[in-house]
Amino acid sequence: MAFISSGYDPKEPMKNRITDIGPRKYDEFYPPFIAKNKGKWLYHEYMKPGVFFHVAESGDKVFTVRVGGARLMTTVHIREICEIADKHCGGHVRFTTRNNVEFMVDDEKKVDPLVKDLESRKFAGGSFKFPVGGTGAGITNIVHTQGWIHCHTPATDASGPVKATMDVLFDDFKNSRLPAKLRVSLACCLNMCGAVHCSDIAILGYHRKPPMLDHEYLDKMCEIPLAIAACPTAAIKPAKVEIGGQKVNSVAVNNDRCMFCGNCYTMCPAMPLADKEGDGIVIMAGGKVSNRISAPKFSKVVVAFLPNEAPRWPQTTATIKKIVEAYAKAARKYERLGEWAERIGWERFFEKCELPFTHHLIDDFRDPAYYTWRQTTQFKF
Amino acid sequence: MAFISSGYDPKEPMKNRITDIGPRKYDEFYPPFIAKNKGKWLYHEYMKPGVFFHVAESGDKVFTVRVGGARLMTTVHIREICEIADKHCGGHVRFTTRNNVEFMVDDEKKVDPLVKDLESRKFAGGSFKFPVGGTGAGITNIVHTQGWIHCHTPATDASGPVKATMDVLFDDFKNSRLPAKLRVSLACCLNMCGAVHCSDIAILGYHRKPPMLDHEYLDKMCEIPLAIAACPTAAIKPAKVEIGGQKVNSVAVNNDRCMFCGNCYTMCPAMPLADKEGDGIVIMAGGKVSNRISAPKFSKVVVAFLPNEAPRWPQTTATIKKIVEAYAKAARKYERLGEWAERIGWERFFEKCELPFTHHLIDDFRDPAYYTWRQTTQFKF
Amino acid sequence: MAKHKTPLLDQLESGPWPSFVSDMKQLAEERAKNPQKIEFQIPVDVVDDLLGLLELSYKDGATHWKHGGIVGVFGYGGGVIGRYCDQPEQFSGVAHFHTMRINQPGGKFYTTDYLRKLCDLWDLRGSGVTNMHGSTGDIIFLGTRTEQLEEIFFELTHKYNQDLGGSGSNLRTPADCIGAARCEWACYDTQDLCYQMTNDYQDELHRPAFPYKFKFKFDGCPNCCVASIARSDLSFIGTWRDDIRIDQEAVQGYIGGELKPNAGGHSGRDWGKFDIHKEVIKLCPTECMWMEGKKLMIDNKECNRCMHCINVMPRALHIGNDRGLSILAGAKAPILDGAQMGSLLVPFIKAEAPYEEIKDVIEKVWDWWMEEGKNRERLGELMKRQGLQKLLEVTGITPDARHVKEPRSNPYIFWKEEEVEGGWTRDVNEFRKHHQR
Amino acid sequence: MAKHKTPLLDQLESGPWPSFVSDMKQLAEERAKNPQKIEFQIPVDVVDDLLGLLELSYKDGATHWKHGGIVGVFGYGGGVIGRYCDQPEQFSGVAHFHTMRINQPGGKFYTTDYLRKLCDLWDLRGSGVTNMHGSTGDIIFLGTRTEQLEEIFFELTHKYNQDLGGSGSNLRTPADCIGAARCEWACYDTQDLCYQMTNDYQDELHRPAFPYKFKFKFDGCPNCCVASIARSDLSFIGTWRDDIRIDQEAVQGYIGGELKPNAGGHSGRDWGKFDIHKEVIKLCPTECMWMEGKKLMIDNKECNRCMHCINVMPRALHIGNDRGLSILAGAKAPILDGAQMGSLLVPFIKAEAPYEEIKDVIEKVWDWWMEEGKNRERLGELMKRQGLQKLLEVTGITPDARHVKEPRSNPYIFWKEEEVEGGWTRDVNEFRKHHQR
Ligand code: SRM
Ligand code: SRM
Ligand code: SRM
Ligand code: SRM
Ligand code: SF4
Ligand code: SF4
Ligand code: SF4
Ligand code: SF4
Ligand code: SF4
Ligand code: SF4
Ligand code: SF4
Ligand code: SF4
Repeated sequence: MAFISSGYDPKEPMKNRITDIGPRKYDEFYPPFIAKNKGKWLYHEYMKPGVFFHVAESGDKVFTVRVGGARLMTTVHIREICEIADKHCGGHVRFTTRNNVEFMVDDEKKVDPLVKDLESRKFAGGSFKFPVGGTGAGITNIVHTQGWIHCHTPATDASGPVKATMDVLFDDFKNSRLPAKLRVSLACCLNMCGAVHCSDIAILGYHRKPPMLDHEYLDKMCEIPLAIAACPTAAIKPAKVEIGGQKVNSVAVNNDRCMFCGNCYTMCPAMPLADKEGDGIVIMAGGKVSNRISAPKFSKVVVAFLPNEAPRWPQTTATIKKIVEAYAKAARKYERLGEWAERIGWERFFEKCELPFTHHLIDDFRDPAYYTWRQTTQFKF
Repeated sequence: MAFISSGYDPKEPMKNRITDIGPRKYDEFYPPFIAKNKGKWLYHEYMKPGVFFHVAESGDKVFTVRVGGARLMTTVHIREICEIADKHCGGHVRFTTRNNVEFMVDDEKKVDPLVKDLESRKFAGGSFKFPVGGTGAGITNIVHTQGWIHCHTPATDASGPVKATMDVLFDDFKNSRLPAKLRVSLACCLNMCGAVHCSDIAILGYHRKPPMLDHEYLDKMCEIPLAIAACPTAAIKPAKVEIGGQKVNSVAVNNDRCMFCGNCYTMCPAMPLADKEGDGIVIMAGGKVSNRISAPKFSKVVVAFLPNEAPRWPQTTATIKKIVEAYAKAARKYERLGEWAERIGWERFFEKCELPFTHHLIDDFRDPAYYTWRQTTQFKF
Repeated sequence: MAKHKTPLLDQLESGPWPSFVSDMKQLAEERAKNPQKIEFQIPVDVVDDLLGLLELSYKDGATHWKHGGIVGVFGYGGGVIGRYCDQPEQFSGVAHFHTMRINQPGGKFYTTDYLRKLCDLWDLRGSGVTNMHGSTGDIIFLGTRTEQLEEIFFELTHKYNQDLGGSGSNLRTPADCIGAARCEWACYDTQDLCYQMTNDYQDELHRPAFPYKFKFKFDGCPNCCVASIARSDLSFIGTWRDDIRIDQEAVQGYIGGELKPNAGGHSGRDWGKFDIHKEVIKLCPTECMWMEGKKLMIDNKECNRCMHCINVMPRALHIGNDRGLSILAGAKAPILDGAQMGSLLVPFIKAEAPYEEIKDVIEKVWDWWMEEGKNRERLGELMKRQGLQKLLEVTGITPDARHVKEPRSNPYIFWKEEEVEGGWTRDVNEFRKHHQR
Repeated sequence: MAKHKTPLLDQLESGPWPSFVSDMKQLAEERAKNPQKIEFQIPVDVVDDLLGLLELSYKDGATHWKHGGIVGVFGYGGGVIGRYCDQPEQFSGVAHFHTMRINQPGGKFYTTDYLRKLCDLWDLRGSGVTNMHGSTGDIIFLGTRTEQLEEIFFELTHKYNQDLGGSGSNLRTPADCIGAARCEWACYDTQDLCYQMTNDYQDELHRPAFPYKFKFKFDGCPNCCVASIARSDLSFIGTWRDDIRIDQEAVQGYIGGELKPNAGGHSGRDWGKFDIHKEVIKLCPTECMWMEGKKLMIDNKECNRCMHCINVMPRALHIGNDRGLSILAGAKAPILDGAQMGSLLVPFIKAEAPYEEIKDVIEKVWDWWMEEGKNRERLGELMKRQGLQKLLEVTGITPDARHVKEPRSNPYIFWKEEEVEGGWTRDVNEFRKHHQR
C-alpha cells in the first residue's frame, strides 16, 4: 500500500520536531463530576462485586462499574469500550492499575442499564467481553507481562496462563467471599516485570537449563566481556573453541554454578536458554504490598516447578485453586494469605494446601538465606 | 622455693602418662537428695528472691539458696564456700551457668540459718561475699569475660565494669519487680566470649582506632600473609617501608575500610589497636535466648560508644540503669526487653530510654543490613 | 478465514474470562475486510502472523522473538522496544514487531475521543494490538515496523500533543493511583505530583544519563494501590501526622449494623455480626484503640497509620488533615541480588506545588547514584552496597530511629577519624614505651 | 601491706556486689603470710603483681598482656591459653601468666572435698586465682608459669582423675544445664548426654583436627538455661512430641489465687490478681489454648512448645511424656560475618544411651565440615556459604518445612541436571532449526 507521510522528513529529522512534551494532562480527561469533586470525597461503598459508589462532600455520588480486561487489547475492542462509554458515561472511561476498565456514571439509575449492557457482550468464542467484578475481598485481574507474544526471554507465556487461571478463578472475580483481597500476578521470567515478588499468589516463568553456546557465532554476535560480566554467579569464562578446524573465541559455562537467570542471554543472543522441557512455572505465595495491619511482604516460592502445559496449564491452575480454597477455608477475616501462613506457620501452610515441601524451597542464595532458616525450637509437629 | 615434682618426668613425658579421661562424672558430686530424685521433680516455687524449692514425686523437697559470685574467685574465697557448704549442706555446692553459687538443703528449717550466715559475711572492703538473690523476674549475675585481667585483645576491662554495674543494679538482684528476667552480659572485645550477642543488655568493649604498624618488627613478629588474610574488609595490603635507610617488608592499612575488629592483631602482635581514648564501650539491648513466647533475638546496638572511665564507668552504669528503669516502668508482665522494644517500636524505645539515636546505629555491614531498614510506611511520629 | 491454523490457541477462546485470542481474531478479520479502506502502513496480515507465531510458540514451548537491537526515534534513548521474529519467512507480517511506549495520562482517565484517535493512528501505522496498560503504566503499542516509528512519533507529538514513555537507562514513565480524583484517602494529589515530576524530568526520561532504569510511583496512602513500595526506585506514599478524624455516630452505625464493615467489600460470605473489638481494635497493629463506653478512642501518637481501621469503617474514620507523604527508596524486582521493598528515606514531607522540597530530595538521590552507581546497578543495589547511612548523608537527612526496623545487631561501626578523640595517627614507639614487644 | 599502690582498684572494694579486688587482696595477704607454709612453685607475690598490673591498665586504659605463643601440655592441642605480660621487669610475678582450662563436672555440682583439692593444687602450683567458671563452662585456673603446666596436668590426671578442657581448633568443653538433676522440665538427661559426648570425643577435644573451634551445649528444654541456641555449633535442646499434661485442679488453684503464677517469680511487684486469659491464653504464641468452662484446653497439635504456659503454671502444666531433643546447628558470636543462632537441623530425636543416633548426626556434620570448612571457618559460616540444603543432604535428613521460618523469596534454585527432564546437553544447531539467529 502507498506510504503515507506524517509530515516527518527523514532528511531533516529536526525540522519542526516536537519533543519533551510529556503525557496529556490528567484533568483534560476527567469526567465533569470527578473534576468537580476531586479531593472532596467522603466515603465509598460497594453495591455488589464490581459496582461501588463514592460520595462527595457536595453530596454528589459517582458510581463505578469495574470490568475485567485482557490487557492485551485490540483497537476493535477499545473502540467497543468507547462506544459503551459514549452511550452510558458521557464519553469517559478509565483503566485501573491492574488493567481493569472502569465505567463511571453520576446517577444510580444509570448503573443497571450499564451493567446489563456490559454483561451482555460476548466474544465469538463465547467468553465475556466485559465481566463485572474484581472488587473487595475477592480476586481481581492478574497483573502480567508479555510472554511469548512479544518478549525474547520468557520461560512461559503470559496471556495464555492468565486466561486459563482467570477462567478457573472467575467465581472469585465475581464474588467477595474471601477473607481479604487476593492478588495474583504473572511474570514470564525472573526479571519479574509483573512485580510478582510481592503478590498473594505469583506465577513465574523459570528456565532450568544453562545456556546453549552458539560458539560459531558467539564472538560475532556478542561482546564476550559483557556476557561474562552479566553472570551473577561468575559461571561464565572466556574460552577458545575449535570450530571446523579453526579456533574461535567463545565462552565456557560452569553449569553447576548456573541459576538460569538468563542475564547472559540478555547480553548475548548466542547463549539461548529456552527449552520445552526445561522451561516452566514457579508458584510463589504470601506476598503483599499494602501496609495494612502488617508490613509489605515478599512472595515465597511454594512450588519449585510445574511444566508448561499449553494451552491451559492445568497443573498450574489446579495448584492455584488449591491454595485459594485452603486460604478461603482457614484464614480469618481481613487476613491476607501471607499473614495467614505466618500465623499458622509455613509447615501448616503446606499441609493445608496439600503441597509437598521439597529441598528446592530452602533458600541457599547468598548470605541472607540464613534469615529464612528456623532459629528457634518453636515449630509444630 | 624448692621445686616439687608431681612425678612428671620431662625426659620421659610418656612415662605412665594418663590422657583422655575427661571430666569427673557428674553423679560423683550429686548431693544424696539430688541423686535420689533426679528426673522425678514435679514443680518448684520461690520463697523469696534467691531462695526457691523444688518438690519431687517422692515428696522430697530441695531448697536452693542462690548467691551472687564475682566469678573471678580466689582459693581463699572458694575455701570459704566449702566451709559454708560443709556447715549447712553436707559438703555439697554447685555453680550456675551464670557464675552464681547455689547452696542446697533438704529441709526448710535449714534455710534461714544458711541465709543468715551467707548474708552476714562481708569482705574487708565492705562488699557482700555472698549476696542472696538473682532469681525470677529480676537481674542475675553478669556473664562476662577476662578483660584486662588476662586477655590481649580487650577494649575494656571485664571484672571492673561488672562490679560497677552490679552495684548499680543490686536492688534488682535482690528483688523480682521486673516484668521478666533481664540478662546483662559483658564481653571485652567483639569476639564476644561472653556471648553478649543475645542479652537483654550487653556491655561490649570496642576499639575505634585502626592498628598501629610496628614496621620495624612486623616482618619478624608476624606471618604477613596471615595478617592480610585475617582482615574481613580486605583493608590490609603488603607494603615495603623504609626503616633507617633500608626497605623492609611490612603492611599498609586502608584506615577508612577498617572496622576495628582486631583480627589482624590476633594474627600479628605488631599491629596493636588498643588506645586509651579510642577504646571504650558499646551498649547493646533487646536480645534473648529462651524460646519462650518469642524466638531468640540478637541484641541491637543502642549506644555506639561510651568512654572507658575506670574504675567505675559511671556513664555506662547510668545508661544501663536508665534502660532498666524505662523497661520496668513500661513493659508488660512476662515481656522481655526486646519484646517490649519491638511492640512499641524502636523509635519509642529510644524516646522512653532517653537515648539519642545516631547514624552509627543504622546497619551498614554487608547485605543483610537491608533487612534492618524500615520497608513500610508504618512508623510512629 | 484465518491465515494460520491455531488449534491450541483456539482452546483459549472458551471460558468466561475475556479471550485475547478471540479479540485478536476479530481484529485480524477486521483488517482483512478493511471496511474503512485504511491504507495500512504495515502488512495487513500482521495479526494473522502474530497468531500464527504464537501458535508455534505454544507448540514449541518457547518464544520466537529475538533480541531487539537499537531502534528508536531520533534523539530519544527510550520509548521503543525493538523486536524481531526468528521465523521471518513464515511470518513476514511480524518480521519487525517493535513496541512503542506511550506515556499514559494520570489516573488512566480517557475521553473516548482521544482513545479513538489513538486507535486510528495505530490501525494505520501499527498492528492495532495494544496493552492497556503495561506494567509500568504506559499505553503499549504492540508491534510495528522500524520505518513507522518516526511517523508515529511525529503524529503523536504534532496531532495529539502526546509524548512517548520511558525505556532503557532512563527515568521510566511515572505512574500514580487514582487518588484524590475518586478516593477519600488520598493524602496528596497523586496525579498532579506525577504529572509535574514527569514533565520537569523529561530530559531524564528521554535521554539515558543514568546507570540503569529509575522508577517513580505515587500512592495516595499506605494502601499502595499502584504498588509503589514494591516497584519504584522512589515511592511517594501519602500519609498524615495529626489525628484520624472520628465520626462517633458512624462508629455506632457500624456497631449497630446499619453500616457495612469495609464498605461491604466482604459481601460474599456471612461473617456474622460486626464486632468492633475483633475486627478493628484487636487487629490494630499498635494496639492504640479502645472503647470508652460508646466512644471509640485512638491514641494517635501511637498510631502508625496502617489504614486498617479506616478501611474497615470508611464512614466513621477519616485520614488526618495535616497531610503529606513519605518517600521510600530502592524498591526493585529480585534480579540480581534479591528483591527489595522501598526503605524509608523521608518519613514526612509536604506535597504542595511546585514541589521544590521533594525535587531537592530526588536530585540529591540522583547525584549520588549517578556518581557512585555502577553500570546496571539499581538505586536499591547501590544502597545495599554503600549503605542507608550513606544515602542519608548525601541527602542531608538526619538519621532517625524511624529509618530502621531495628538498630544494627552487629557492632561493626565504621568510625570516621574525626569522630574519634585524638584522631588515628599514633606513634607506635610511644606505645611501645608502655607496651613492650 | 600491699606491694603496689592500687588507688583506682581500691575504689572497686565498696558497694554491695562481691569485690574481686577485695578477694584478690585477701589472697595476696594469705600468700604473704603463708600460714600453711606452702612451698609456692610460682612467685609468692604473683597476686600482688597481678593487682599492680591491673592498676596500671586502669591508669593506661589498655591491657598489658601480650600474645600467648604456643604453650601447652605434651600431646594436647588445647586446654592451656598462653599469656605473657608486657612489663615483666616491673611485674615479674606475672611475667608468665598462662591459664589452664579444667573440664568442669556436669551441672557444675561439686563436693567441698574435691573443690579443696583443686585449691590445694592451685595454691601450690599457680596463682590461686580462678574463674568459677569460664564462659564455655570450664574451671579456669588463671595464671601459672610454663614449667608448671605439665606438673599440674600430671597431678590432675593421676591424683584427681581429672582432665583438661578444650581450646584451639578443637571440640570445646561441652556444657549442660542442671536439667533433670533439679528441674522438672528436663526432657532428657543433659548431664549424661554431655558426659558421654565429652568422653566419646576426647580425641576431638584434645587434638586439633578441625578447621576451627566447635562447641556442644545441652539444654533440657526450650528455656535454654545454658544458652545453647546462641553459642554452640551444635545445640541439643530438649522437647516432647505428645501432649502437655494438665492438672485441672491446679489450674483452678492458679485462677483462685492459691497458687502463685510463675512460681512466685514476680513477687517484687503487685501485678494484680492472676488473669489466666491475659497472662497465659493470650500470650500463647500459637493461640492454641482456651477455657471450656472451668477446663483449660490445649490443642497440642498446634502447640510449638515455647514453655510459656508451663513456666507460668508449673504445678498445673507438665511437659509431655514422649521426650527427646531438637538439634540446632551453627550458633556463634558475630565475628566475622555476624552472629548466628542455631538453625534447626533435627526437629526431634530420641536421647537414650548410648546415643548412637545422635552421634551419627554429629559425625556426619563433622565429616562435611572437616571436608569443606576453610581454616577458621565455623560450622555456621560454612552453612551460610554452602547452604542448609547442603547440610541436610550430607546428613541425610529429609528437608521439611520445619527447617525454615519461611520458604525462599528468591526463585534462584540451583537445579541439578538429573532433576531436569531431558538433561542439559542440547544441540544448538537443532535449536537453530526452529530459532534463526
Ligand atoms: C482502582 C484502584 C486504584 C487505581 O488507581 O486503579 C484501587 C482502588 C481502590 N482501592 Fe486499592 N485499588 C487498586 C489497586 C490496589 C493495589 C495494587 C495491586 O493490587 O497491584 C493494592 C495493593 C494490593 C496488595 O496489598 O497486594 C490495593 C490495596 C488496597 C487496600 C488494602 C487491602 C488489604 O487488605 O491489604 C485497600 C483497602 C481495602 O480494600 O479495604 C484498597 C482500597 C481501595 C478503594 C476502596 C479505595 C477507595 O476508597 O476508593 C478503591 C476501590 C476498592 C476496590 O478496588 O475494591 N486498596 N489496591 C486499583 C484497582 C485494581 C483493580 O483493577 O483491581
Ligand atoms: C540455675 C540455672 C541453670 C543452671 O544450670 O545453672 C537456671 C535455673 C532455672 N531456670 Fe533458667 N536457669 C539458669 C540460666 C538461664 C538462662 C541462661 C542465661 O541467662 O545465660 C536462661 C536464658 C535467658 C534468656 O532467655 O536470655 C534462662 C531462662 C529461663 C527461663 C525463660 C525466661 C524468659 O522469660 O524467657 C525460665 C522460665 C521462667 O523463668 O519462668 C527459666 C527457669 C528456670 C528454673 C525455674 C527452672 C526450674 O524449674 O528449676 C530454674 C530456677 C529459676 C531461676 O533461676 O529463677 N530459665 N535460665 C541458671 C541460673 C543462672 C543464674 O545464676 O542466674
Ligand atoms: C513491557 C513490560 C512488561 C509488560 O508486558 O507490561 C516490560 C518488558 C520488559 N522488561 Fe521489564 N517491563 C515492564 C515493567 C517492568 C516492571 C514493573 C514496573 O515497572 O512496575 C519491572 C519490575 C520493577 C522493577 O523495575 O524492578 C520490570 C523489571 C525488568 C527487569 C529487572 C530490572 C531489575 O533491576 O530488577 C528487566 C531486565 C533488564 O532491565 O534488563 C526488564 C526488562 C524488560 C525487557 C526490556 C526485556 C529485556 O531484557 O530487554 C522487556 C521487553 C519486553 C518486550 O518485548 O516488550 N524488566 N519491568 C513493562 C513495561 C511496560 C510499560 O512501560 O508500562
Ligand atoms: C576464657 C574465655 C572468656 C572467659 O573469661 O570466660 C575465652 C577467652 C578467649 N577467647 Fe573466647 N573465651 C571463652 C568463651 C567464648 C565464648 C562463649 C562460649 O563458649 O559459650 C564465645 C562465643 C561463642 C562462640 O564460640 O562463638 C567465644 C568466642 C571467641 C572468639 C570468636 C569465635 C567466633 O567464631 O566467633 C574468639 C576469636 C578466636 O577464636 O580467635 C575467641 C578467642 C578467645 C581468646 C583465646 C583470645 C584469642 O583471640 O586468642 C581468649 C583468651 C583469653 C585469655 O587470655 O584467657 N573467643 N569465646 C571463655 C572460655 C572459658 C572456658 O573455657 O570456659
Ligand atoms: S518478565 Fe521477562 S520475559 Fe516477561 S516481559 Fe519481562 S523481561 Fe520479558
Ligand atoms: S543464566 Fe545466569 S547464571 Fe546461568 S550462565 Fe547465564 S548469567 Fe550465569
Ligand atoms: S571477649 Fe575478647 S578480650 Fe574478652 S576474653 Fe574474649 S577474646 Fe579476650
Ligand atoms: S582491625 Fe580488623 S578491619 Fe581493621 S585492619 Fe585489622 S583486621 Fe582489618
Ligand atoms: S492508594 Fe490510597 S489514595 Fe490511592 S487509591 Fe488506593 S486507597 Fe486511594
Ligand atoms: S490506622 Fe492502623 S495503627 Fe492507626 S489506629 Fe487504625 S488500625 Fe491502628
Ligand atoms: S533449660 Fe529447661 S530443663 Fe534445663 S534447667 Fe532450664 S528450665 Fe530446666
Ligand atoms: S507451650 Fe507455648 S505454644 Fe504451647 S500451649 Fe503453652 S504457651 Fe502455647
